[in-house]
Amino acid sequence: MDLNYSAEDLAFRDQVRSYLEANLPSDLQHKVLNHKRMSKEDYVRWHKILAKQGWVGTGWPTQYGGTGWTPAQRHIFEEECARIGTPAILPFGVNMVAPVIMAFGNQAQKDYYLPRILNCDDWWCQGYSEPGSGSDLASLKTRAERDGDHYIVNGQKTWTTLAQHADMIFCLVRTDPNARKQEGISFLLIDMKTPGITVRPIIMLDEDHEVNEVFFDNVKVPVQNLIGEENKGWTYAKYLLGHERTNIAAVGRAKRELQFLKRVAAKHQKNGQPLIQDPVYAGKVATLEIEIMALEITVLRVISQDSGRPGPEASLLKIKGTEIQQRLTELMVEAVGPYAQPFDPAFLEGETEHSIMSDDDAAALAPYYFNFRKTSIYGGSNEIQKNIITQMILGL
Amino acid sequence: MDLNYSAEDLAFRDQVRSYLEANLPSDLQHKVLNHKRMSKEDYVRWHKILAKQGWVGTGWPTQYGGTGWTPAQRHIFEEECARIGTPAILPFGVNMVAPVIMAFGNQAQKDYYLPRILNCDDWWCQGYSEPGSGSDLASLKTRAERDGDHYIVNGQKTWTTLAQHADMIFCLVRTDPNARKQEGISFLLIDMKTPGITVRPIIMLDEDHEVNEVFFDNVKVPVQNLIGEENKGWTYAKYLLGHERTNIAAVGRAKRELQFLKRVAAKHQKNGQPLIQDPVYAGKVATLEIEIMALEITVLRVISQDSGRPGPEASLLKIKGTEIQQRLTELMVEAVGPYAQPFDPAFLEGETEHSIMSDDDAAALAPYYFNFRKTSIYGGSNEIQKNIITQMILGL
Amino acid sequence: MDFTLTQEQTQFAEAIRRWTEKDYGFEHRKRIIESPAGVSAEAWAALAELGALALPVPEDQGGFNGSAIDLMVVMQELGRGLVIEPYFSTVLGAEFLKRAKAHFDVLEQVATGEIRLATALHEQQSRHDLSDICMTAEKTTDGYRLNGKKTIVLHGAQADKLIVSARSSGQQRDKSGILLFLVDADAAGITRHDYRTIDGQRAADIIFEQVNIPAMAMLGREDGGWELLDAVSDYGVSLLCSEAIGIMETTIAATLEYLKTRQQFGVPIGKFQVLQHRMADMFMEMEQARSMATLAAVKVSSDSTEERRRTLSAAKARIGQAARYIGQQAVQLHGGMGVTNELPVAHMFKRLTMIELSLGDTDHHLARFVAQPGFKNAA
Amino acid sequence: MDFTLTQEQTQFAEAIRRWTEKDYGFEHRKRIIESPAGVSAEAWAALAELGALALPVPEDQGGFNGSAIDLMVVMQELGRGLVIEPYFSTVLGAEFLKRAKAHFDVLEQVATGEIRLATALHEQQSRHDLSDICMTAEKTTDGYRLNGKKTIVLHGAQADKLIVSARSSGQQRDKSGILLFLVDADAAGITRHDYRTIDGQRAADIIFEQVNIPAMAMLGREDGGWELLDAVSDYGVSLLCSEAIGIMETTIAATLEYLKTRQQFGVPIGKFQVLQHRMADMFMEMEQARSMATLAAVKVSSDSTEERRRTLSAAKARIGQAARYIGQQAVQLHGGMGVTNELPVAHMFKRLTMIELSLGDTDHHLARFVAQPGFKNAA
Repeated sequence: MDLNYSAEDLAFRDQVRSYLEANLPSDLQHKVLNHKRMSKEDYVRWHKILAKQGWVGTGWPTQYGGTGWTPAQRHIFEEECARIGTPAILPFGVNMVAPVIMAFGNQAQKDYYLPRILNCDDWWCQGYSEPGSGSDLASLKTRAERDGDHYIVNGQKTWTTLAQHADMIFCLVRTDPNARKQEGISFLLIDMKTPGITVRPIIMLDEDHEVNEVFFDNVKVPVQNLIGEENKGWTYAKYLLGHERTNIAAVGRAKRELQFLKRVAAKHQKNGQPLIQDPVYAGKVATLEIEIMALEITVLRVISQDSGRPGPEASLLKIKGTEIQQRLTELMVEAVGPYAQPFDPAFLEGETEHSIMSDDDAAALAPYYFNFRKTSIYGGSNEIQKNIITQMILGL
Repeated sequence: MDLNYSAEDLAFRDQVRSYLEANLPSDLQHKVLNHKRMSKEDYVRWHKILAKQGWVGTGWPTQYGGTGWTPAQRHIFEEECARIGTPAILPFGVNMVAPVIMAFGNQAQKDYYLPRILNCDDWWCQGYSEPGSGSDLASLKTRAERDGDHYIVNGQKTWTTLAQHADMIFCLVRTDPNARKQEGISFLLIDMKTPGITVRPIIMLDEDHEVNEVFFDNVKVPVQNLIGEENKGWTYAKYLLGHERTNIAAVGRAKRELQFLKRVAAKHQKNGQPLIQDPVYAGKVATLEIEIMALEITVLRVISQDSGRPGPEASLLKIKGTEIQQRLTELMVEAVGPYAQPFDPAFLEGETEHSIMSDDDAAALAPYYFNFRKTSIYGGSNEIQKNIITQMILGL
Repeated sequence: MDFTLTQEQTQFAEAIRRWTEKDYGFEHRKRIIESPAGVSAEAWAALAELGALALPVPEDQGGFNGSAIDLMVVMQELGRGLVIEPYFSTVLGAEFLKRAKAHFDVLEQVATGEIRLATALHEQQSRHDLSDICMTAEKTTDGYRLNGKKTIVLHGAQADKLIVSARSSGQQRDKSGILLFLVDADAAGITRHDYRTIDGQRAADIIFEQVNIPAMAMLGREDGGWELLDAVSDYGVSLLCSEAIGIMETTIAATLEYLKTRQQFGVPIGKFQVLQHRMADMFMEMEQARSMATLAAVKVSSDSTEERRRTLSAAKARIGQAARYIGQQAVQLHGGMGVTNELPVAHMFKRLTMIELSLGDTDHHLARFVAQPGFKNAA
Repeated sequence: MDFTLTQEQTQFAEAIRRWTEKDYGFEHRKRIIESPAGVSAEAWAALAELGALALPVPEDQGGFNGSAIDLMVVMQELGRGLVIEPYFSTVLGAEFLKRAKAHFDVLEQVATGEIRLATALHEQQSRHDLSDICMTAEKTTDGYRLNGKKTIVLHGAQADKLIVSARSSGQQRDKSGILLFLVDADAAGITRHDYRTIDGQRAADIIFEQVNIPAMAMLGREDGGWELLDAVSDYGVSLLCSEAIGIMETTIAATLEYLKTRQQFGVPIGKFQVLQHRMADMFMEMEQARSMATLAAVKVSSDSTEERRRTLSAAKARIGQAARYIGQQAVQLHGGMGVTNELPVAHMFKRLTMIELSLGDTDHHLARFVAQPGFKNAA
C-alpha cells in the first residue's frame, strides 16, 4: 500500500506542469477558468499546440503516434491539464473514432485518418443517438442502402455535439433492416460536406449552441468509408463505449472548481463574514470536498487495478463524478445568490471584457449550473449506469 | 380558506384536553413520554378508562357505541392524546376487525364482539402476514378445511403484533386452494386458547418482544366464526386496509417528540453552548420542524377534502409520517452522541427508576431509533406506498 | 377549517388560466423575451382587463382589496403560464404603498394598469439580507437626497416608479436608520441598466446620484422602515411561493406526460419503477410545498410578527427545497430533451431555480426560522 | 502508487477470517453477549495465537510492529466477523504507550494476550470533544491524585489497565493542562460499573476517588497531553473506519443474498428496479467509504499534524455517512426480517450506527475538517 507517486511519475508530472505553464495561451486559460464559452478556434488552437508536443494520443499506442503512457501517467497528464485549466481535447476523434479505426479499420483508413485526427485536421462528431433511441441506442433507424460502391444514407441523428463545426461524422447506420435489433448495424464514416446533410442547432437551456440534429437525405457515402464488416457495427460501438469512459470522473476539474467555489464563497458575505466561514455553508463545501477526496482515491484504485480500462466500475466513476460536478455548480449558484439571475451571453461569448453586473465571477454560474444538468443524462444516463452496476457488479 | 378550527371544534378540544389531563394516570404518561416499554396491563388500563368515557370507538357509528365524531373531531382527539402522551389504543380490535364485523359480520357476531372490543374484554391480534408473503399478502398459504361445523386450520402466521397477550386473532385463511390467488381466501376469527395454537416470540433489534409467529396445527374453529361468505375474505381484507390508515401521519406525536428533541438538544452541549444553538444542528431540527408543519397542513387538507377516509393520499401521509418519525429518532441519537451506546433493558421495562447512566432521557433513544426502522416497513412498506401513488394518483 | 376557495377565487383563476393558455403560449412568451422591451404591453392590458391589477389595490383606490389568498390564486396561475410580466414587482410595490397608507394616486394608477412598479431593495453586498444597505438618504431642507446603487431590481427598467430602500443612519445591516421611498423611475440623477435574467425576466442595476426627492416620498414612519420592508418582503415571499406551486404543477404534469409517451426498450419509460418512484417523490414534494404555500398566504397577514416571520421563512425554505428537487428531476426524467431550451420544462426549471434564490434562499430562511424566539423557547 | 496488500497482510486477513467463520459464528457471538463476562477468554487466546495482539506492539516488546495498514486489514476482518472482544480498546491503549515510549512491560503483556487495556477518555459532558475534561490530576509528592468520573469506557470493566485523561490545569475544553496516565484498573479508589452497549459490546462508567498514582504513570510530556490524545484518537478513528468497511462488506453481501432469494409477487425482490438502484447506491457508498478508510490508514502516520487531522476527519465523516445509509437501507431491503434480532443484518446495522457516533460523529468531524487551516487557505 503506497499512495505516493513514484519518483518517475513525479518527474513526469513536473515535466507536464512546466510544459503546460509555458505553452497554454493565457486567453484560453482565462476562458476555461471563468466558465466562458469556447469557440471552434479555441479548441483547434490548443489541440494543435499539444499535437506539436506529441501529447494528443494519450491513450494511443506509440505505433500510431500515441504517447504510450502508463495509466498513471495518463492520469497525471489529465490532472495537470485540469489543474491549470486547458481547453478539453474533444473526445470524438481522439478517444472515440480513433480506437475503432485502430482496432477494426483497414490499413488505408488507419494511414489516412489517424494522423489527421492527431493533428486536428478534421473536426469529428458522433452520429449515434437518434430521436426516440436515447438510452436504447440499438433501436436506431437511420438506413444505409448499398448502391454500387456507395451507401445511400437516409435518416436523422440527434444530440450531435458541436456538429456545426464538424468535417466528419462517424455513424451507426442500419444496413440490414430485417436482422435483430443489435445486428444489421454498420459503422460508417461520413464527410459532413456531402450533399444531403443538414445540421439544425439545438439550443441548450443556457442558450448555448452545443448540440445539433443532423439530417441525412440520400447522402452518398463511398463503401471504403465502412469500418470493418457490414452489419458488425454494434460490436465496434460497444468496444468504443468502453473507451468513452476515460477520465470520466473528472476529479482534476472538480478540484479546480472547488478552489473556484471557495474563492467565490470567501468573497461573498453572510452576516458580515465571508460565506465560507458560515458553519452551514462550510459544512456543505466540506462534505463535497470530502466526496472529491474519496473519488480521487477511488479513481486511483481503479487505475491501479487494471490496465487503465475500467470495466463496470466506470459507471460508479461516471455517477459520482457527475454528482460532484453538479453539486459544485449548485453550491456556486448558492454562493452568489441573487447574482445568479442576470444573464449576459455577450460576456460568456467573450464579446465583452466585463459582465453587465460588476461581478464577473458570478456571471457564468447559473448558465454553468443549468448546462451541467446534462452530465447526469448524457453518456448513458446515471439511471442507466446504475442498471449496469446492478447487473454487471451486483449480479441482480 | 380558513385554517382555524370552528368555535365548536375549539370547545371540543378544550373538553378533550381537560378530560385527558384529569384522567390520564401519570405513570402511564411518564412511560409514554420517556419512550419506555408498555406492558399489557398498561394498554388495557388506559383502554378501559377511555371506554368508560365512551371514547374508544372514535371512528365507529353511534349505533355500535361509537362516538360518531366528525373527521375534524377525531383528528383533534388524536392530536390531544398525542400531545399529552396517552398510551395507544391498539388498532387490531377497534380499528381493524371491528369495521369488518360491522360491515360483513352477522347480527350475532356484531352483538357479541363489538361491545367486547369497545371494552377491551378481548385482546385482538392480526393474522395476515405469513413467512414468504410480506408485501404480496394474497400469496398466503394457511389452510382452513371444512369439517362438519368446524374449520380445521393449519399453517403459520408471522409478524403478529403482541400476539403473546392475545385472546383472539382474526385471520385470512385459504379455503379454496384451487381458486386464483385473491379468491379462495376467507376471514376467520379464532380463539387463541384453542388447542393447536403455538406462539413463538420474534425479538426485535432493540430486543423488545413485540411480534410473534403463530402456528396452527389442526386448530378447530367453529364455522360461526367465519365472517361473511366463504372465499370472500380478500374483499373484506381490502376493505380493512382502507381503515388501517387512520392517523397514519402521526403528526401529533411528531410534534410532541420534536419538543422532546429540542429539550434534549438544549441540555447537551457543543463547543460550550447548547447543541440546539449550533447552526448546523439547529438547521437540521428546523428542516424537520418545517416538514412537520407542512405535513400537519397536508393532513388537514386530506381530512377536509372527504369524509375522513383518505384514499391513495394515505400513502403520502404514511411515507412522510414515517420519514418524520425516523428522522426524529435519528436526531435524538445524534443529540446524545456517545450516550446512545449504553443499553439498559431493565430501565426500559420500568424495573429500575433510573438508568445505569445518569442521563435517563438518553437511555431509550437508541432502542427507539432502532425499533422505529420498522415504520417504513410495516403497514405496506414505503416502497409499496410509492407504487400506490404511482399507480393510483399518477396513473403510471 | 376550510381549504376550499371561494367561487370568485375559482372564477378568477379560471379566467387567468384561459388567458395564459390562449394568449400567452410558449412561442409567444419566447418572442416577448427576445423583444427589446422584454415585457408585453398587450399582456399588461389583459391583466388589467382581467382585474388582476386591481386585485391588490384597496377599494377606495378603485381596487378589489384582494386578500393574500386571492393573490395566491393569481400567482399560481401566472406560475402555470410562466408569465414574465412585471406583475410580481408591481404587486409588491403596491403592498408598500398600501401598508404605508400613502400615494393613493399611484395605487389608483396601478389598479387601472396605467403604471408599473418595481422595488429596488437589493445592493451588491446584500446577498439575502435586505437590511444590508449602503445607499444613503441624506436629509435636505425639503426632503431627501439619495446616493447609491441598487442591483438586480426586477423589472426596474420597465417600471414607472420605484420603491427604494436607503439608510439615513446606522451601519450596514443595522435594522434602524432604514427608510423607504417612492421615487419616479426617470427622476434626475437616476440611471438604469436593463438586462435579461436567465429565467426570461428583466432586471436592472440602478444608480442614484444626488437624486432629490420630496419629504412626502418617504413611506411609513421614520423609525419603521425595517418593519415595513421586512413585512412586505414576507408578502413577496408568499407571492413567490404561490407562483412556485403553479410551476410545480405544470412541471409535474409535463413530466408525467413525457413518461407516458416516451418509449425506450419498447415500453413507455413511465413503466420503469425507478422513474415511477422519482415521480412519486416529486409529487410528495409538491404536496408538502403546497401546504406551506397555503399556510404562508394565511399567516402573512398574522398580527404576530414572530408568527409571520416564522411561517413565511418555513414556507420559503420548504418550497425552495421542493423547487430544486422537482426542477432537477423533471429535467432528468426528460433526458436530453430536458436540457434544451425547446421544451417548457427547461423554462419551468429555470424559473423555479430563480425563485429559490429570490427574497432569501433556503439557508437564509432556515436561519431566520431558527432565529425566531419560538424555535428555542419551545425547547 | 500501489493499492495491493502484501502477501503477509493477505495471509493475516485470511487467518482471521478463517477463525471468525469457524469459531466466532453468529450463535456463538450471541452467547458471549449474553454471558456475564461479555467477552470471551477463548477468543482472546485465539487472537493472541493468531498474532493479532502482537501486531500493534513494537518488535522490542515482542511484537510485529504492525503499520496502520496492517491494523486496517485486521480491523476489517474483525468487522466482518462482528467481533465484540476488547481488541480495539487494547490496541488503542497500546498506541498510547507506544507513542509515549513507556511501560514496555505492559506492551509485552499486550503482545502475549496476558492483559487487556481500555481508554477512559470520555466524560459525561464531553459529547464528542475529548478535550472537555473535568477530571482532575493533582500533583502529589511522588505522583498524582486522580478525582473524577469517566463514562462509556469501552470494555472498561474487562480491562486490566486503563489509559486515563485528566486535567492538571485550565478550563474545561482547554487544550493545555491535559495529562494522560496509565492506571491499574483495580487501583484503590476506582469503582467500575459495567453495562452492555446496544451493539453487543461492554462499557463502563468509572469513578476515580482519590486515586494515587506514581509519577511514572504519566504518559509523554507534561505539555503534550492533548497532542498525544488527539493523535491516538485519530489512530482510533482509523481503526473504526476499517472495522466499518468490513461490516459494510458483509452487510451488502447479506442484503444482496436476500434480494436474490426472497420472492415476492412471484419473482426475487432483486428484480425490482428500485431495490436494484438502492443496492447500487449502497455499493457506491461503500466504495467511496473504502477509499477514505484506506486514505485514513495511510495518513494517520503523516508527519503533518494538519494533514492527519484533515484526512482522518474527512474519513470519519464520510464513513459515518456511508455507515448510516448502508445500515438503514440493508434493514429496509430485508423488510420485516431486517428489524428482528435474529439475522446478522440487524447486528451489523447496530454496530455501524455506534461506530458513526464513536470518537466523533459526522458533524463533529466535518467541523474539525473545516477548522483546519487548509480548508479556508485553499480559498
